[in-house]
Amino acid sequence: MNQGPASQTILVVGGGIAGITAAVEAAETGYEVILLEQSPALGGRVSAFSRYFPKLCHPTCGLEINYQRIRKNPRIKVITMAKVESLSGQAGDYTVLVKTKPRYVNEKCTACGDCAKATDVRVSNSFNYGMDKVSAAYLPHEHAYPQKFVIAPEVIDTPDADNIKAACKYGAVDLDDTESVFELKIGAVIWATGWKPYDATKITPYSYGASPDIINNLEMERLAAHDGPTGGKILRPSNGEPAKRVALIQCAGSRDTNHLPYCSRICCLGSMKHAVYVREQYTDAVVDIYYIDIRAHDRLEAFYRRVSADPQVNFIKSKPGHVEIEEDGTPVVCGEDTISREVYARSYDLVVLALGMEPSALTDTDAPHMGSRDDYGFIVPLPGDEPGLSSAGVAGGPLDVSMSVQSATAAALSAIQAVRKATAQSGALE
Amino acid sequence: MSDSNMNKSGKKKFVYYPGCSSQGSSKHLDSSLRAIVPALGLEMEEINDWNCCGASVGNIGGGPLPTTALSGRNLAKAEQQQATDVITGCAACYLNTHGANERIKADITLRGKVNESLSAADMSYEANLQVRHACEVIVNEVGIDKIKARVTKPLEGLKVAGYVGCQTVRPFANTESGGKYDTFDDPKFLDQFAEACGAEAVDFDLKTSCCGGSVAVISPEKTLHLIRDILQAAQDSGADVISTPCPLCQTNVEMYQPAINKKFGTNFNIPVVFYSQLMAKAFGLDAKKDAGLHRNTIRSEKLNILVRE
Amino acid sequence: MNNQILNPGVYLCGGCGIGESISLDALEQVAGKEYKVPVCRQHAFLCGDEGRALIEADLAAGNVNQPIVAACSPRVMTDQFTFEGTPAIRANLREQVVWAQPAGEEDTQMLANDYLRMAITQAAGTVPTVAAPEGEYSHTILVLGGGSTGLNAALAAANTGYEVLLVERDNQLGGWANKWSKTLPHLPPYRDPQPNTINELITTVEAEPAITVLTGSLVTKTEGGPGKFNVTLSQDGSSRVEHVGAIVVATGWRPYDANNLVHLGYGLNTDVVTGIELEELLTNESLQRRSDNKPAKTVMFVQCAGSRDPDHLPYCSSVCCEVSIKQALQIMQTDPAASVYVLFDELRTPGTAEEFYRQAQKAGVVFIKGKVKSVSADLGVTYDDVMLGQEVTLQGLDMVVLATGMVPNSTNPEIEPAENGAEQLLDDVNPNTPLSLAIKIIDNDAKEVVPPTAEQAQASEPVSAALPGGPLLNLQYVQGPHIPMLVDGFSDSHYICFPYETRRTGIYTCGPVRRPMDMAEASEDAAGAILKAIQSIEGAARGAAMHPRVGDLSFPKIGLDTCTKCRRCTIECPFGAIEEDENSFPILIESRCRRCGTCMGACPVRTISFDNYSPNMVLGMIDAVEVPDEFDEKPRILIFACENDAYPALDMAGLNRYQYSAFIRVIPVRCLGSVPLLWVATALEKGFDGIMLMGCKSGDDYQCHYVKGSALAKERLSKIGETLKSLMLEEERVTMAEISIADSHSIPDVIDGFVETIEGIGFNPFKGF
Amino acid sequence: MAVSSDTSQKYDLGFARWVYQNVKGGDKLSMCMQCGACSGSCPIGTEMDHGPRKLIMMVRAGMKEAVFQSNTLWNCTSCYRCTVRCPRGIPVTHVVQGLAAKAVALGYASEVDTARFAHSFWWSVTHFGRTDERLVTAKYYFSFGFIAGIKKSLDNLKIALGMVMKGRMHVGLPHKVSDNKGLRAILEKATEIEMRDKQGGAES
Repeated sequence: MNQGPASQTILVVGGGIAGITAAVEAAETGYEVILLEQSPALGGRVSAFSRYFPKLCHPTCGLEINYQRIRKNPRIKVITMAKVESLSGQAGDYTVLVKTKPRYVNEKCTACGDCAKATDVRVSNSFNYGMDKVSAAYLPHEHAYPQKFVIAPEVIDTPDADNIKAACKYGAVDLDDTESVFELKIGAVIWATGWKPYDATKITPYSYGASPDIINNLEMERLAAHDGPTGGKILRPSNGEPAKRVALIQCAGSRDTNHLPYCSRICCLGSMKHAVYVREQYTDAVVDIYYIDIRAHDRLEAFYRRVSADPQVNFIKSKPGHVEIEEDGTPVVCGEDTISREVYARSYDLVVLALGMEPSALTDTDAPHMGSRDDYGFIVPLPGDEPGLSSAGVAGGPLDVSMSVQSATAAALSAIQAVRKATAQSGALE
Repeated sequence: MSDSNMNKSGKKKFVYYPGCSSQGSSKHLDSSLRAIVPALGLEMEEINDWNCCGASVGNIGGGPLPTTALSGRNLAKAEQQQATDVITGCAACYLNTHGANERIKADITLRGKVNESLSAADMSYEANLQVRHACEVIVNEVGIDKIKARVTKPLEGLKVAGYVGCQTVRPFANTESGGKYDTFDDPKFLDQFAEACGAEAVDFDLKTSCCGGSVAVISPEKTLHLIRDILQAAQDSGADVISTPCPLCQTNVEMYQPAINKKFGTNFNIPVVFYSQLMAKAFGLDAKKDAGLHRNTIRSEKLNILVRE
Repeated sequence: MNNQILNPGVYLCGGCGIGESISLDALEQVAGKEYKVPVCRQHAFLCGDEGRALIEADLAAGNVNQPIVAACSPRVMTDQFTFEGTPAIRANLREQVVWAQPAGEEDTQMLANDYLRMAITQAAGTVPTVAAPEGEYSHTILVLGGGSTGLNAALAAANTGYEVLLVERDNQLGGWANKWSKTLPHLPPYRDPQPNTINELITTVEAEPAITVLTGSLVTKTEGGPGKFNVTLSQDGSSRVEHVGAIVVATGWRPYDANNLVHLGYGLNTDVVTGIELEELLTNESLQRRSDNKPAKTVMFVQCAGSRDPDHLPYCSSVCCEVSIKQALQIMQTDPAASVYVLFDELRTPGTAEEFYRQAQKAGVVFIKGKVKSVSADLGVTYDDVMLGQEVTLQGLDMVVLATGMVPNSTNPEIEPAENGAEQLLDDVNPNTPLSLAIKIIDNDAKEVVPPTAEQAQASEPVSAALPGGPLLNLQYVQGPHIPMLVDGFSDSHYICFPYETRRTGIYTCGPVRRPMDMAEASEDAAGAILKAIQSIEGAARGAAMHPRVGDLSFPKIGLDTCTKCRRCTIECPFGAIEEDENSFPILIESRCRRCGTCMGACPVRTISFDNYSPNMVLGMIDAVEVPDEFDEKPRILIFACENDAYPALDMAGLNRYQYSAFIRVIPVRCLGSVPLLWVATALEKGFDGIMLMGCKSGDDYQCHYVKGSALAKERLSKIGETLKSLMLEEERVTMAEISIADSHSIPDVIDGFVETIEGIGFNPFKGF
Repeated sequence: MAVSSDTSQKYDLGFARWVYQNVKGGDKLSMCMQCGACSGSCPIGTEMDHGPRKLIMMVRAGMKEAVFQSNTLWNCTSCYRCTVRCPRGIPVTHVVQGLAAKAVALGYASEVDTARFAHSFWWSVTHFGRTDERLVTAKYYFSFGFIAGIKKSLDNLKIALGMVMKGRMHVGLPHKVSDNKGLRAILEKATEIEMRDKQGGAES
């Protein structure tokens, strides 16, 4: 039973494009919102994309507007490096335990960068999926919001930590920062926990990891990004040479009962976008896209037409059997071209596996109660479920960005309805 | 393994199914297995009066049910011996017997038909057995550390290319019933065996390529290139010997070397041994009686040293 | 109008390297000596508690009411430098001065000085804005279309506490959904066709007191704006006017006309049916064919019947694959012995719908990849069987089902087109010709009509093909009666990031009129549209702007005294916010306005201005820049940078410590569309050697949040040639750079490149005049 | 149900449905989405006229003759790559072998080497209960006729001798199961049951 007046506060878990949208839309409708993100900056997956299909525009463009909306809006409270530990109660009266990881940097940080100069320790750059290194005192990326530095746990309790602290003129470095757990009273929760790429090493025939020139679609985005490990050049990780013979393998994990039984929806278009990346950089490049069915919906069909009009982009209807590695490490894609019946073995400079989307919440072992989940781990509220829990974006199913924004806007409304209903009821109780 | 997989005494009892090749082309697999399994602390007795499993062409020759009945008879025999687990070292025997066993367990009508057939010899099968590959048993029941511990004569300096082949891992290695002991395309156990025996497992990426199987026996011209590639990769990886768990792989890759050299102008001379032969040797057992190393037709200095030491 | 005098106070921050790089005392000189700013303080860490306390103290004491913070970019530390709800005026000394310039240099100091001068001038030109909502605001939402999307929209609004007026053209609610025998599965396990629940939905809606249902009704006229729309409705002859706050359009779709598909046998044989027609034949008994009611035991579905076909619908209708799978499953369920084939080119069952595909395969439905060539009168289907690698003619079929696509009801084909409707659509669907409509209207005295360009003509094809009929709302907007459209005749949206950002504030479309989608997605879309409708109502009542300048209370004020009635503002406003009175003077419908300032940029006589953003304010900032005479060899280049993309890119260049010429002076603008040529001309007269407009990508894949800002700027610049000639200046002095927000790395090249060009041309002869 | 004859009418599902019900693994065939992973994974796919992927499509298309005459049936090395990689869980290896078995049973394959080998093999099993590699091979070779048999044997004489030298080719009387009678009884019973099941007329 509700104790006293219901909480009107909406908790959004996950600060990717869906979470940001849900938070902003709810706040701009007049509701208090707390936005939790487990990494040090908002933006989620899309912030690590170079460009969006089909417009080939930059995700930061839309994110910038959203960040401005957040900055302007006193109703939104953003908490980074935070995770939901547990959740109990019902609509209007949830008790949520939140755990935050130490950032070792407080609100006083001005992003001046003096701390980064104070250490030579370099740590793996998670924003670039470990393809390069950053200083142990780092800004997650140039467009990071909040624009606050982070200190890598690796250097804590080392002399470098003290140097870093000493270098900050503003008392922003807090080496005593610790994990903390606190409680929130919440009216409704929107799960926008997003996705992670399917573990490529589980698809053993595709030899991910056996050659540096076999990468995944997210790594390809970083290769194409101006602030990525290669400054935006599509180069072979093995030798830094231009990648001019490129294979893009669709359904790496998706549509496969041995891996992800569902279609991840975005991979076809994503790979066409990758084909454009390569062709923009090298006039003599040839890109082969291996696919089962091309899933380009509504206006996306036009992008498909546009890309397939390029004589140096080949669409090959074939799910490759395996990728072999030549002596010199060159990947060789082997399979059957189902239309010509040719059994091929073609070597490439670069092979990109279009990995499917797996709900992040799935493998989160200590995941709190999130409401109904389907067999794949997507959060899908069922008729009759308690109204206070909804999902936004890919947490609820494989969606592209535009659809995630739609679903997030709808989630904001259902959360608002839930707290309104709860308030009305608790009002009736008093 | 499921709890049902226990006999009255509540303990596992292993019986051994050698398979036909144990009396011919793969006597050295048989002898070495019979030596190392007890050495690793597992008792196993042979299935009484076992018969052929039907191999890969049984279906074609005799049809599905008779082939399944062949396995049915072996399993019924094993059950009569109060066994819980049937161990076999032969890939084809494992494929057929394990496959048949799982089908009989899953499909009641099939079980009925098999038992109806068995009844012709007053036999029946309750389908309480697990059929397991010797390699899976060594991985899951023994463990690599126990192998290490048992080694008395480490095979120092011996470079081994672990050639797993197909049916030892496909289609069961990565399934529940198959004991989930390794992957289909990139299994590690054979290299771990070699390393445990003190040898060096070389980087050999054709470990699950096909040697041609029975097609190699029937129409070698179609498959010799497959074996050539395997030998080439082994040679490039600097291997002294190729180690395999599979009788047909062992015979094909070994016996066809002269034919390949003739056809492709190569001069391969790479001994092909069973992992169990290497283990027997590393365990300090008899090179001939147990390891059966004298039965390998391709000889090399390294192999001879192995035999002598 | 609020004209209180402002007491500026200048606060100089020495942090983040500013103090080490430039002289704060010199800046204090500028504030104190040049501008006589009474209060000017320095602090080494202004955004810290102590620094802010400094400012708050002055505010409390009342000797300052307009703080000017010379520190970091206005894009950061916004919380720290917002006082009593009003953000301070900022001079960007960090990202765009000390982080991008060498320390201790004269040019760096000059740059900083100028930015402070510009900030002080900006403050002087800024009047605190006060919301001025007038009149009566309605909180009722009108939902147009009573199909499943509209019904869900109405319920979503009612469940959030808003009154709804649900208007349906037919005499009954439900739309196409009334015909569906079963619906697609959208809940786990996503496998089987679901019972159609449209009747339950209708009952719930009719029982909902907050919803007023009007069937057999049309909207014949729509006036006003968010919070105060006046909608004229006609119901069986009689008409009435309703006052509503926002409008949600859920007019849905109609099937592509199968009569255009004779090559697929439609019309040649009654047993060639469309998917829609099949729905009525699907019952719990086994399927019977239309011709002779004999059981249909062999049925082939032909996918993409009209869709993905340049001769018909260029786009994929998204739902047809799943619908055919549903129907195939229904046939198999009633007659497991039936032979059912689905002939497809690309089978599209995205996401969890893959389960549905597998379910159909499991049931024995045969899927054949192939391109259909023809369907003969005797039901022979000829196609390339690409998997078999041969052409196949399938004979002996009992029935052929054509999976026809979706055509959006962006217009109402049942009524007459409006006279200026076609022009508007042509203009809308072709972003490459942003001003085609404007040109026509502006040249309305000219005798001969401007012939449409090739691409206009091309773009107009699908419009006329797909969009017959009249406007849905018959908007009484100068810019035309239709809801703007994007591509393929689907309604407008800022596709990808902000799908609900439309060019008709307060009017939101959802469901298949926006994109081809199934009922489940449409009902979600309906909820989203309702949320935006609610926001627009509440925003309008507060006098606050909608996305993207959410909450902005300022709005353009039009001085009619000097207005020449050139109509540019009414035509160029991306949101049709400016109408005309009977004397064809412009009048602003405030609640439609999104505060981009495009009208300001359009006005040739600078009679349009905002309290906090005006021609005079910017002219003042231009004038505040100290332009050295040519003997100093220090050119000056003025950059107008869009605050949404180009300005952040400049900031990030600084963050990365990229160095570029110190000769530039940047003025952030709301949108390049808000830049009048007058500013450019004035800057040249003042002696600036070059002018650059930095904005986002225009054209088909435009990113402008005000739709056509950079396109308009381009258009205007193309006309500046004469102005320059009259001043005897080189055209190269004025340029435009398409800078995306991710271009921080190329900023130095763009800027230094232009500076080089200018130095090549030589100094502006007007210097010193 | 009787196997349909190869009708000129493509996609008559009679044959496909017969295969679904009567061929080992056939019940999963309808799940195939023609991705080609099977044919692309086959170690001697280049030896195959159609490969498993197209063979499955041909089954659907009712091309019975072409299916049973396809050399794909005889080139399967049973490596099971196709089976473990199939994204739709189809036991492709079993299907190919199952079709091969039917081809033999329906008399399409009397001249096919694999069929000859299979028969020699089964002969050994039924006679001794175990396979005697020497006899199987010999019988297989001689199934080509005496002269050809000699020739083929000579081709492989080196191998045979090598084996004998190393005691890996059994010489002397073949190994037998002691209860050969019982085994035969079982096999006869099984065959009888299989025939009985087909009274529904699985094969005609």
